[in-house]
Amino acid sequence: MTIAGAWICLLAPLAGALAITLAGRRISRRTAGWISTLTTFVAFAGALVAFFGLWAADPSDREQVSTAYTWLAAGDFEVELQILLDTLSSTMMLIVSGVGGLIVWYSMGYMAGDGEERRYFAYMSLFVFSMLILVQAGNFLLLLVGWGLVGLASYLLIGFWHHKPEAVAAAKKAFVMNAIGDATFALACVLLIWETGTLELLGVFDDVGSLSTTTVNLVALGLLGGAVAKSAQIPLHTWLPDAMEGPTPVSALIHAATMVTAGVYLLVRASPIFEAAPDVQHLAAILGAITLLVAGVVALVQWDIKRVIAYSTMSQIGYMFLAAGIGAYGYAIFHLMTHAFFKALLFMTAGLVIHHLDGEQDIRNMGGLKKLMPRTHIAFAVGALALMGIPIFSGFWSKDGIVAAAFASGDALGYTLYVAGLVGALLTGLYTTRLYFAVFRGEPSEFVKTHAHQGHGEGPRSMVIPVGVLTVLATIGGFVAIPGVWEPFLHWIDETAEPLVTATVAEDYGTSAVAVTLALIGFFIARRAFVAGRQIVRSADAWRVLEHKLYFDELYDALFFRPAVAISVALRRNVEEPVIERSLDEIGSGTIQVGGEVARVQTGLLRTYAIAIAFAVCVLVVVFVAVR
Amino acid sequence: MDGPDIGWYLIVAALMFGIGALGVMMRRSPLIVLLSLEIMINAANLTFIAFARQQGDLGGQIFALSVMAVAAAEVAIGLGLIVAMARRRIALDVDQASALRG
Amino acid sequence: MGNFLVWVIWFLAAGGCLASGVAVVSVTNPFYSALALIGNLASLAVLYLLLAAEFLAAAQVLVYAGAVMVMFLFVVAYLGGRADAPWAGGPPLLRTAAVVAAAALLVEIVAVLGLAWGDNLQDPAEVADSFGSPAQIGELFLTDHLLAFEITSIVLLVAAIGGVVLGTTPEKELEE
Amino acid sequence: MLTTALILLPVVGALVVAATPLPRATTAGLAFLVALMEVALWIVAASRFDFDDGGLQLGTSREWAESFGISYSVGFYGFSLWLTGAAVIVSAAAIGYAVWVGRDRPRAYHALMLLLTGAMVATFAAQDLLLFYVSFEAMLIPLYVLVGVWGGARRQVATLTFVVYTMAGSLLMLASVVAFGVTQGTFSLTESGTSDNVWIFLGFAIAFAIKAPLFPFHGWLPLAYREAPVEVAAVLSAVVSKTAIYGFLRIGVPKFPEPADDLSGVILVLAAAGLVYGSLLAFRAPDLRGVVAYSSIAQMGLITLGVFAFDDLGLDGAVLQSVAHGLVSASMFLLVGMVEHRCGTGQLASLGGMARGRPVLATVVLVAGMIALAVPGSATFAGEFLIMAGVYGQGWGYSAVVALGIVLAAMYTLRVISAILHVEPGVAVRDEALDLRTSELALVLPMMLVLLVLSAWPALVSESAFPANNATQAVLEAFR
Amino acid sequence: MIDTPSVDWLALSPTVALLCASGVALLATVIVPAWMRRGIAAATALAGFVVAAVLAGIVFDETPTPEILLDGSMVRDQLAAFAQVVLAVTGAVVVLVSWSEDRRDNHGEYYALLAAAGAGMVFFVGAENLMTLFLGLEWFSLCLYILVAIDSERETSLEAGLKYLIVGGFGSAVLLFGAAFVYGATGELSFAEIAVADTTSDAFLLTGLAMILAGLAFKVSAAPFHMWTPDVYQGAPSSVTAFMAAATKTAALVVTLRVLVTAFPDQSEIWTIAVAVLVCASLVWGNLAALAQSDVKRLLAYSSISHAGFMLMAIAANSERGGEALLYYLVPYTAMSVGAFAVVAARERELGRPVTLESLAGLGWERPWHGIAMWTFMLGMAGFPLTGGMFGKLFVFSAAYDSGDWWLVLVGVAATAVSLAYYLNVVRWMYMRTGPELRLVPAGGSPPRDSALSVAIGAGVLVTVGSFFAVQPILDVAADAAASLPF
Repeated sequence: MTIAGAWICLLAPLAGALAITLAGRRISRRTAGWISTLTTFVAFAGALVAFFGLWAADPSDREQVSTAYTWLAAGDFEVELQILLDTLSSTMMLIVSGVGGLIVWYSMGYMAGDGEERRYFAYMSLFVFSMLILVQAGNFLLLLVGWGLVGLASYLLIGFWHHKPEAVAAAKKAFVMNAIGDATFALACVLLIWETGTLELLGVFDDVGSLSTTTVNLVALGLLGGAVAKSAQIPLHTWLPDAMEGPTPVSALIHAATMVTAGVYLLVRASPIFEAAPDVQHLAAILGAITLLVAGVVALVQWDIKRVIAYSTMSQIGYMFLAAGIGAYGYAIFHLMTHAFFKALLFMTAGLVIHHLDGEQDIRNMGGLKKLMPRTHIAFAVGALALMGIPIFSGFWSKDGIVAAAFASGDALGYTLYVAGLVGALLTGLYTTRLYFAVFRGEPSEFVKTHAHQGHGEGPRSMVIPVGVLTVLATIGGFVAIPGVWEPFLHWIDETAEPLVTATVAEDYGTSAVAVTLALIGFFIARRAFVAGRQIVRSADAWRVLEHKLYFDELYDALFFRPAVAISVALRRNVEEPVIERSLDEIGSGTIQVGGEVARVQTGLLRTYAIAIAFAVCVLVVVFVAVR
Repeated sequence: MDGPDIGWYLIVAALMFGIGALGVMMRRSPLIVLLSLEIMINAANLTFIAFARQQGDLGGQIFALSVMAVAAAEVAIGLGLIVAMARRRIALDVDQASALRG
Repeated sequence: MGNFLVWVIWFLAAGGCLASGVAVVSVTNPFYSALALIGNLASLAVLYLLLAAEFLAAAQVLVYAGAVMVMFLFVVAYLGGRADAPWAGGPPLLRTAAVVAAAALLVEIVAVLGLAWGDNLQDPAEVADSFGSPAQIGELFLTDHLLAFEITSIVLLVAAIGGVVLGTTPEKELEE
Repeated sequence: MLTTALILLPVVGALVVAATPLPRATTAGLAFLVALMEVALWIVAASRFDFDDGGLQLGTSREWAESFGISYSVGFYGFSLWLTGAAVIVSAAAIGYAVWVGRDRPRAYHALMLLLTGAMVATFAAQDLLLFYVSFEAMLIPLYVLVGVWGGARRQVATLTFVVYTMAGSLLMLASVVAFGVTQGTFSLTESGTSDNVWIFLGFAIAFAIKAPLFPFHGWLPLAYREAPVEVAAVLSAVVSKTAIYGFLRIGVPKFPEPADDLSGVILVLAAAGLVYGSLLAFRAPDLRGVVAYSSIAQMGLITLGVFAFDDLGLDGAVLQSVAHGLVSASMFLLVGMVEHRCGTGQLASLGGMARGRPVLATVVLVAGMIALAVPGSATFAGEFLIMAGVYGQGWGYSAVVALGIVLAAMYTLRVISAILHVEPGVAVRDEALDLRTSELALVLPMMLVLLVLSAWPALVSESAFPANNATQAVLEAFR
Repeated sequence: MIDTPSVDWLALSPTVALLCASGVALLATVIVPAWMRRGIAAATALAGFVVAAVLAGIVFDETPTPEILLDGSMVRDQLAAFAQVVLAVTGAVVVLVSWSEDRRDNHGEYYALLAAAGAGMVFFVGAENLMTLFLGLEWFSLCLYILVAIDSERETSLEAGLKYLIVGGFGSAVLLFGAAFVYGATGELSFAEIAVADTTSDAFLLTGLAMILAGLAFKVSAAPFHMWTPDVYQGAPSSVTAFMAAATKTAALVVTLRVLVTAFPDQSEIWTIAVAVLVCASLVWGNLAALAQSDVKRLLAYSSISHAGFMLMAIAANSERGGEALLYYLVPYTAMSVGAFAVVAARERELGRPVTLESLAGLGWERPWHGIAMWTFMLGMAGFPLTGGMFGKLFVFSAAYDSGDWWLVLVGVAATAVSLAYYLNVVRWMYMRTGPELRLVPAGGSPPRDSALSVAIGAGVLVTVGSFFAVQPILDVAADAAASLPF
């Protein structure tokens, strides 16, 4: 029953995707949306079944593996289509299918009238399916399959509006950067095959102890590469902001709630490997810390509403990486969950705004929407508060736990990370407040006055209800882990990934006090700046640097893309054409030329022929007599 | 045996062969080329006969006799060709018979 | 003494042979060339005699110098002046090459002769008087070399057909 | 007998098609029917094949030139049966495409296509060295004319270069065949032993390297793939190139274990270089066919890496990848043909925006493209992963190159997908360029479906490719 | 009283049959009214060749071991019989090719000479001493001189005849001189006895051998003794060219093999090298020069030079396997070359002018049967599979490799690669020209129906392809034939 729930959870979205694809134009666009939504909720139901089945099970029986068939085999090596159901994956299944279902539902309203909704919903279902493979996979290769398929779905959805060059470019960029991650992931798998002979998660974890340090480090690095690419962490982070070219629900689902957090899931899932390679694990934490700061700073200067949220996402995932890197797995997943709630909420409310404003995304053209869209305003505010980590909202519980854990780990690295986390809290306060004020407060801009839809409310029911649900979740989602009082969520996750550090209750609340203070400071600074009508970043130079996202794109362009093009062109000009192709021509025409010369010896003069024979006879005689 | 060694005969034959060959290779008139061929064949005949004497075997002489007939036949055909060419007003110059080449 | 006489005859015959050979090759007019060849063939007949090939010597004079060369002379006469061609001409390279080739051939054969001289060229086999007589030749032609004999006749027949085919003027052309 | 029937059916079909004066449409239909019957026959053969065993089956052997040790012996191993399957499916699709396009002089055209099919099947079935050579060469005869008569503007140069170049390789192989056969006293692959002569091995290796083609022996390829009729290019890259892999698997490695091992370093380096080189050139190729052509070089390099990994993973992966790449590259070429047919050009600069209003085309191109770039979960990914894992044993660097290849493949494939489908319509894309019709879809869809089935279950091929599912042992010992 | 030797008439019967045919054909020119001359002469010649083939087959069957006849004048063995069958069949096919050849008159003489030439070759391959060798050689050569020049209204025909005659005479003289030296060194004319005789002088023997080899190489048209070949092949009437390319080469190669193996076994170390040198020269020269040709007959002439190289490779192997390979090679080779020249002849008659590559344009599409046949022949010559040409090359290479001449195999491979360029070029011209180039320029209307020629071409295709599938029977026969030589 439990396992059947998991399988239903996995397969329902696939069935949805196939049904929509095969039905084609025979079903209406709305029907396609319903199919997608319902199958996702079926998946959620399956996930619930699995979750409660697991809940009810004996704690020793909370690691269930189910195998369908052998997917790939060669010699002794076999990879099976198998799922691993444990506390971690069941949690992820709930998040993915639950939040996914809400967002797909929301999409029905958001995408209405687009004209290609069938394609959209097929992609969405495909994505949910892929994401579920990823979280349920019982072995690394299947995990990699899910890993790649979510990348594919992400590519498809980012480039959904394929007539927009920016969208297509962003989609390609996302795919290629993810392919780099896939490649390192795959290399890690190769190493595992050679060193442990298996790719099954549990089998590998059993064997980790017997591996050499180098091997473990390399494997961990490979996995980290995949995680970094998927979760848009520095240095493979540049695709995420561009990915905002996709429809907003996509941003909510893929680039906030689920896919981009897959890296965190991987870090926690493969924690035995990372624990055996502490340096790499710390590297993950450091990368997370750097990302959370950089993204936070860059978010300060963005004008696009979605991009601000996107940078905020990077930043929040940085927290999760930090948590996973220091071994606070429970908090990493906890923050993953709350972040899924409030970030999805933020994106969806942003979507409502965009929808309301005819697709406008520039916050300079917004303002004063509080009056026009009061319910949206409340939802956004809840999301923002959760993001800033203001008490009782979900983000407060999860984020502060991470920072406290960093403090609790107690060494220099820990303290550094602790400081970074706190600075991040300040930054979060700053950019969130900036965004909130720019969009909802102040006077409506000219644009809003001319474009805002009057009279049809804030959005269709299919959009409003999911937002409402998420608003509730973003508010109360954190109560599943109140330090020192009631921490069932953390214990649940701990069963799969035993944490390396645990903050004391004092550390927890102490950190919270500091963090909340910092967030509030950020809030007030930003508010003052807004009221004064100026930006938070006042230096023009700094502004420019940040606007260019610290020149990462330019750097990569110069380091990788342009050299690749140059090498390709150079190879064609200097090797392929002149050497490989022309050498053939040369040999050919050269031979024919020699043939002409030879034929010219055939003068047609009879005497030549006789002379030739005479000479040949002479040579033959000499050969015979002299060589004798 | 009276007179010079067989070797001297052979030298004469060799010289004739060389002279004949030179004629074939040098002359442009087909008639003279034919004549030169005859000299070459006769050189071979002389060799045969000399060796027949040397070996005391008549086979060489028989061979030489057959060769005479063959040489006559060759001359007949050659002359026929030359006559045919002349009748078609083709220049009797082997250097000009070079339409076929390359 | 007889020995000396043989030497003299040999020298005369050999000299005549080579001289007429050179003449055949070098003379401009094919008519003289053909005449020179008759001389050549006749001197060869003398050499044949010295080599105990009496029948062959006779045949050489009768068949070759007689019949064949007469045919030759007829043709030369028939073609008249048109048969003339200059001695030299053509690419000079060709001329040089021809001389070199002929010389090389000659040198090689003479060298080979020199190599073989010591072996046994000095003591030819003892032969009976009947060696090379028409009777012996005839017998061999009818026994051991019967086939060669028959084939020789066929070759001559073929030559006859050839003469007919090549020599006859087609009817169409006669009408023209 | 079944194997012989599989070889003879298309040949007889070719003769019938060539000799019967039927109307155009009927001729083409007849040829397509024969091709479909061939597929059906292959399915029968596959159903009779014991995949758990995987050893030589469905074999027939007849004396041919027994005093020279030459016989007509055919039969299938698991991997050759799979390669044959890809061959017959691709052939049927190619012939179907030709029917759809309506090639001129259909009798000659279809007869040659069927002849080509027969030769390809014979190559994969050959268990006699000479028979292998014969069918290996026999493929060239129809190809020469197919490219030379029905090809593009520079077809004559293309076809001559192609045939002379590949023949030069094959003739070296002939020398090696002679040397091997004479020293062994038999040409039978099942009876002959092994040889440690490097030179003989080189003859084979160069022939296969040209046929595959491996870098830097690919000089004939760009022109041939560009100038050939598109379905012929499909067959070339999908099937004909795989005969080289069959050659390596059946002859190159098993019969020359020591030389193959000694030279594996060189071959691996060339294969790896080809993988990168082909990918890079594909990345900037200006036209559709160029991309597919150079990506073929890359893929063949990859497959060769798998073969010379000399372990289960690599060998099974090479077979799986051969089958998958065969199907996907044939699909790609046919799609290229359909696009070119609509737009009159394959220049990427003049294309674009075809996704709008052409959902079927867009979907099919996208699916084919995604499989081509080996998106995880696809059959090509499974093959690539196996090869990557297998070749690790020969050096971690090769695996890294394969990983690099994954990234590069993503780059060039996405580029071409976008160039066809996305952004604003290009100058050559007019409104009259319609979506794929059912008949066209019917040509590509079967291959796509097979690919999807293989994606869902790649073990089907990789597990049954070699006897007892032990590729290393099979190739290195049992085949000797 | 002279004891006339007993004559083995069966051994001579193929020769005699052809001679009779020749005589009857000749008589026909005199007796029969003009309008039926051609038919009767051709029928007679055809009958002669067919009967000769049958008789030779009988001889083959009834001669398990070689027999030397007429005091060493000739030999009756399976090698000769095999070659005789090939020659006679070739001749019969050539008769079919000649049937509708445009000739003013001389039909009777033409067929008479053809039969006589055939008789000469059939005799030649059984020659067992130097005298019969020379006489046989001259016999068919003289016939061919005339045949080449028989179209005397064409200047090129006369030119070819003159060239062939003079260069051929030069070659014969060299051969003769060589024969004299061999005779001088051994005192023997018969091959078998030359082999066992006490040689008085190695220098003489080797010089003689070199010159005999040169003379035979001339007939084989192996480079550098090949220079007459292109000119003569081009100038001669196409049917005669076909005959020369196939039959002369067959006869000369078989005899070369026989002479070298039976008469000079002790010198094999040297002559194998010399032959190998000829092989290389032929392969290089023939193939390279062929690349530059536009006249198809000339192209085929160069190709025949390169084939001479391949076949000599089998001789250079100096082994029974080599002999077998040579004899096998001859079968598809004769078929291919007769067939190819037949197609050229057909085209020539259709267009009324010499056939260049340009004038082949469109042949493949307009005359599908000729196109496919020519295609088969070209591929066969290039050694593609599905033709006996491939097995020919394979066996020759095997023989060479077996004898340790692996480098000859490589030369052969390179030569084949080069040869592809011009063989495929022919196919290219037939099938692949664009629009206007493909349009035929016929002399007018549809081509003359010529069923005899079609049958000839069909026979060529049949043998070319048939020798691929039926290798073993031919190989068995060839092995038997090769076994008659004392390797």
